[in-house]
Amino acid sequence: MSLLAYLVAVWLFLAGIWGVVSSRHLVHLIMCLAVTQSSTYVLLLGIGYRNGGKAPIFGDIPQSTPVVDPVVQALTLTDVVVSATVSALLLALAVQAHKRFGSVDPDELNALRG
Amino acid sequence: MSRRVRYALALVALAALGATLVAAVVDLEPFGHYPGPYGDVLAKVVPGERHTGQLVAAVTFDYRGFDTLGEELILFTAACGCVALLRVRRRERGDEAGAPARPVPSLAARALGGALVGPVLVLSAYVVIHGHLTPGGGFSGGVIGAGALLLAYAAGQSVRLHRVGSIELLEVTEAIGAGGFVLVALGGLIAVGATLQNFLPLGTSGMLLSAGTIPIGNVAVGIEVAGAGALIIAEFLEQALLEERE
Amino acid sequence: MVLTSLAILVPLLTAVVLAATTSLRRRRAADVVALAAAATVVGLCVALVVRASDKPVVAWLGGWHPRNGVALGIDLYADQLGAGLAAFAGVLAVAGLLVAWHQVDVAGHLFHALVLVVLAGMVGFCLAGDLFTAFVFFELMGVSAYALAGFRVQERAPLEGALNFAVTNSVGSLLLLVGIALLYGRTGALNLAQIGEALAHHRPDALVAVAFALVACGFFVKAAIVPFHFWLADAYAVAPTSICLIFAGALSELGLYGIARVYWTVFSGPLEPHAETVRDVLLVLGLATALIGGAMCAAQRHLKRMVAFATVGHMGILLCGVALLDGAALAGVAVFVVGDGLVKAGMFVAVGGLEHRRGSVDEHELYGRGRDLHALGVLFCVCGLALAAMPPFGPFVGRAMIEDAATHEGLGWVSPVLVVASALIGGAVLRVVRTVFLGRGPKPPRSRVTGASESGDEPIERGRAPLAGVVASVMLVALGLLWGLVPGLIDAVTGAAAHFVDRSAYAAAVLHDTAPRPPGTPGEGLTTAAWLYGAASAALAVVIACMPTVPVGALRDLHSGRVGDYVAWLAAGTALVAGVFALTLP
Amino acid sequence: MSALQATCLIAVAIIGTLVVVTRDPLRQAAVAGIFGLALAVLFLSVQAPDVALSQMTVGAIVVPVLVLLAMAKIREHDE
Repeated sequence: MSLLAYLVAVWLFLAGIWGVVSSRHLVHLIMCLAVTQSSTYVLLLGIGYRNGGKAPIFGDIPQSTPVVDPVVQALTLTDVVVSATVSALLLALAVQAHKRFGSVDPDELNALRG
Repeated sequence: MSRRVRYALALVALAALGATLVAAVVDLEPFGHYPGPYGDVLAKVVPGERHTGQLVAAVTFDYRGFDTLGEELILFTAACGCVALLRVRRRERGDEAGAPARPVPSLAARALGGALVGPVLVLSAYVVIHGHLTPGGGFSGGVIGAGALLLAYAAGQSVRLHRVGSIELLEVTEAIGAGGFVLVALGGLIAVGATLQNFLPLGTSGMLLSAGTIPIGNVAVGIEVAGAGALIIAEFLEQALLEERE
Repeated sequence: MVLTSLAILVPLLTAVVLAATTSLRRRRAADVVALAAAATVVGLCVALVVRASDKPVVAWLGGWHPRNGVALGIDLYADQLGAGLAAFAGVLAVAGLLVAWHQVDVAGHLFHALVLVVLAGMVGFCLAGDLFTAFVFFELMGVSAYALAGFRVQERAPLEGALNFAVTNSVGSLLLLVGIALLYGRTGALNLAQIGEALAHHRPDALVAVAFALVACGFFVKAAIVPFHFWLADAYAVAPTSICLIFAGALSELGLYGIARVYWTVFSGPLEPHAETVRDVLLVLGLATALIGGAMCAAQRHLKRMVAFATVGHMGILLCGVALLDGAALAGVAVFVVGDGLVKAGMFVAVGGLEHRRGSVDEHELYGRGRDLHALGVLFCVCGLALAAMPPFGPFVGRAMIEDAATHEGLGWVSPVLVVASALIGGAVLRVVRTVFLGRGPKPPRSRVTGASESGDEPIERGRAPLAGVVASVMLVALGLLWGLVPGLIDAVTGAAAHFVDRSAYAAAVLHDTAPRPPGTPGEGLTTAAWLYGAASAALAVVIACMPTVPVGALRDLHSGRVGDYVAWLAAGTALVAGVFALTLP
Repeated sequence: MSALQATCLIAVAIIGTLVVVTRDPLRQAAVAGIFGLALAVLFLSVQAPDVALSQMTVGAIVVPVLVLLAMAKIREHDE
């Protein structure tokens, strides 16, 4: 049971990569990449969690309360934003790809061979 | 490589990779037993040193503010990249002024949009400036702000001040946000000799004006996220609209 | 403190200002401002190199000095190799901006802003003393590089190249991030020195082994190591020339810098007893990359793709140098990076010049059409010899230092393989001299080439002689030549590298602010064998140049241009490296 | 680990898989929105309200909206 969080992270990672490999639509591929990225959120927050720990915001709780790790939360915040920006940039490329040569199947995009 | 071969290769690879990853994660401390020390040290020192109980904000904007600086610039760059990639059409058509004239939305739509802008902006500002006290802050507030800017954008599509289109205003907004954070970093260097050092008075914990530069960083990030978010969405909208009219 | 932060903040702030003023459309002003910012970065980084000669410059951002060995904040760490690489990236950015001077239509000032962000990302990555900060800046240079690679979206090839680039490199940085998360879960630290200290005195378990594999594979993607390399030729062959030279000269090299930095600050402690395993794995990957990159380079007729594969081959040679896990070899790597980066940048510019004059980058189409372009022909010839590591060019000195280090470790057989790889690369360029500029000998057989007529560059304003391009190219190649002749180079770089590989000195400098600089280890002069190998590879290159082409068979088909294939290979490579490490290291 | 956390984790794993196997991008955008929400709830359950808010706004709203806009454009072309 104590491994569940990590196993879910590993699973999301593998599933996302599989989606990227097998995708037939660029937009689908980009969302699969986002799933892969979400595995890192689960992994990071899982590592920083502490049983019975409270959210790391001392406002209504006394400072002696055990809290979960704030560092992984800051890292995950960064991670979330990075993931969204990469998705946006890739979507812009996908839109252009479709406009330019009318296809969003990554397998038909093979002008660059050999 | 045929699809079949690719799938076989990927399945074998992912199975092996999965096995090694599982072998690695079983060596982690079990879930719920964060070992420290980084987070624990910070939990001890932050309230006294930074006069805020919002540890995540303190880490994001002060202790590890440099990461946030890089992250802001990633967002800024992605917005620039989207503009550069999506704006080709306009460049191709030699449309110097930027966006083409659009059908004017109905008065009711504009009025509704305009009426909503105010409250949404206030909500966004509230979330942003309380970022060092409560959950939220520059990122969440910024995204809400992006919503407000988009409403204003939709409502004010027919308004055009000289050649400056609304997109250009969004561009400047996001640059101000990103530049603001860089200036906060430089401020520390100039005021106290260490980049990103919190150089403002720390105030009383729990007050709106406390924790030194942390709320300032929050505001800069809020502006940046709002500007960049609205810019990206507006560029995608433009694309959809352009297509519609052809 | 001031120097390190400014080297990152100046280009960032300039980029922001440029982006905010896109609507002003004062092209020359943007050129000048961006150039000034890039030149400032070079100046700051050179100053850092000088300052770091006594002891490394450690700057704690936000003034958060570590307490009892626990880093509260983020540090920027500048030693001579790191700051030197940052300075070199700045030099290439200056060169790139100069080359872009004559290109029309660069979307307002966004092009300049993006170049400066790439530069800031590279400098930040070189100086980062914190694993997550390194990741953030890695991602920063990635995101701006994707946008730049696809800058010419009107054409099919750049768009596809950018997509392949962005998807594969995003997966790569995710590998890196998972590795960082695992390390954080083990040590509760993100500072390189602190993680290294925490891991130093424990036997490595599966977690440490897999974390190392993931971090290394994340960097392999950027460094284009076989089988993580497929995206590189797609992206570099289609980006504008001004961008190519930054990418090929510095961006890929940063991947290897990342591996070297992380190995010697974090993993060299726990993996010390298993150094041979690590060495063997890296060496196999390096040799495979050198040979496959070289063969694919020689098999190309699209000239920019040829130089792109030359980059892959050279990354293999460099990885061999890193793989030896030895200060002397690392010094060779550093020398090679600069010499090779300059020559390759000059080569890209020369290809751009040829395209400008003849409207093509296809060797087959160009057969014999360059007979009257004497200056360019000579330039190509010199580049070819330099890329073949002929003495006494910069690349030769670097490769010779790697070879001597390999022989020193009893791995003398590595040298002939590197000779073959260099010769393939140099031979390909010399073959272009034979076919295009001399119009002699057998025509290269028709090979399936796609996107051959597209190179990603804006049509340069016609009527303007590409003099600036030729001058830039000559300058770059000449610098690459002179680099090998700098007196005292080997001693200086060997001393810097000796410091780079000293984990406990790094930790002491960062965590305890005590850095007794070890007495400078004088480098050893190049052996006779190294000179002979240099001459041999130049001779072999001439032989290869006389052949019609190099058969690569099915290898070419693997470079399918399909991102799904590439990610499948990426997963396979990661599984292999992680599997080997997980089974052998604990 | 509480029952809530375990439930969220399993839900995230299942919905994440659904995102991957939903091949039609429009339907996928909807599933991805739900996935973003599920992640946000998971983050709340592991005491990360800041991340949950960001994830809710970015992952569950902005990214799906971008996908829809991109698809609006791509679909028109096909018709």
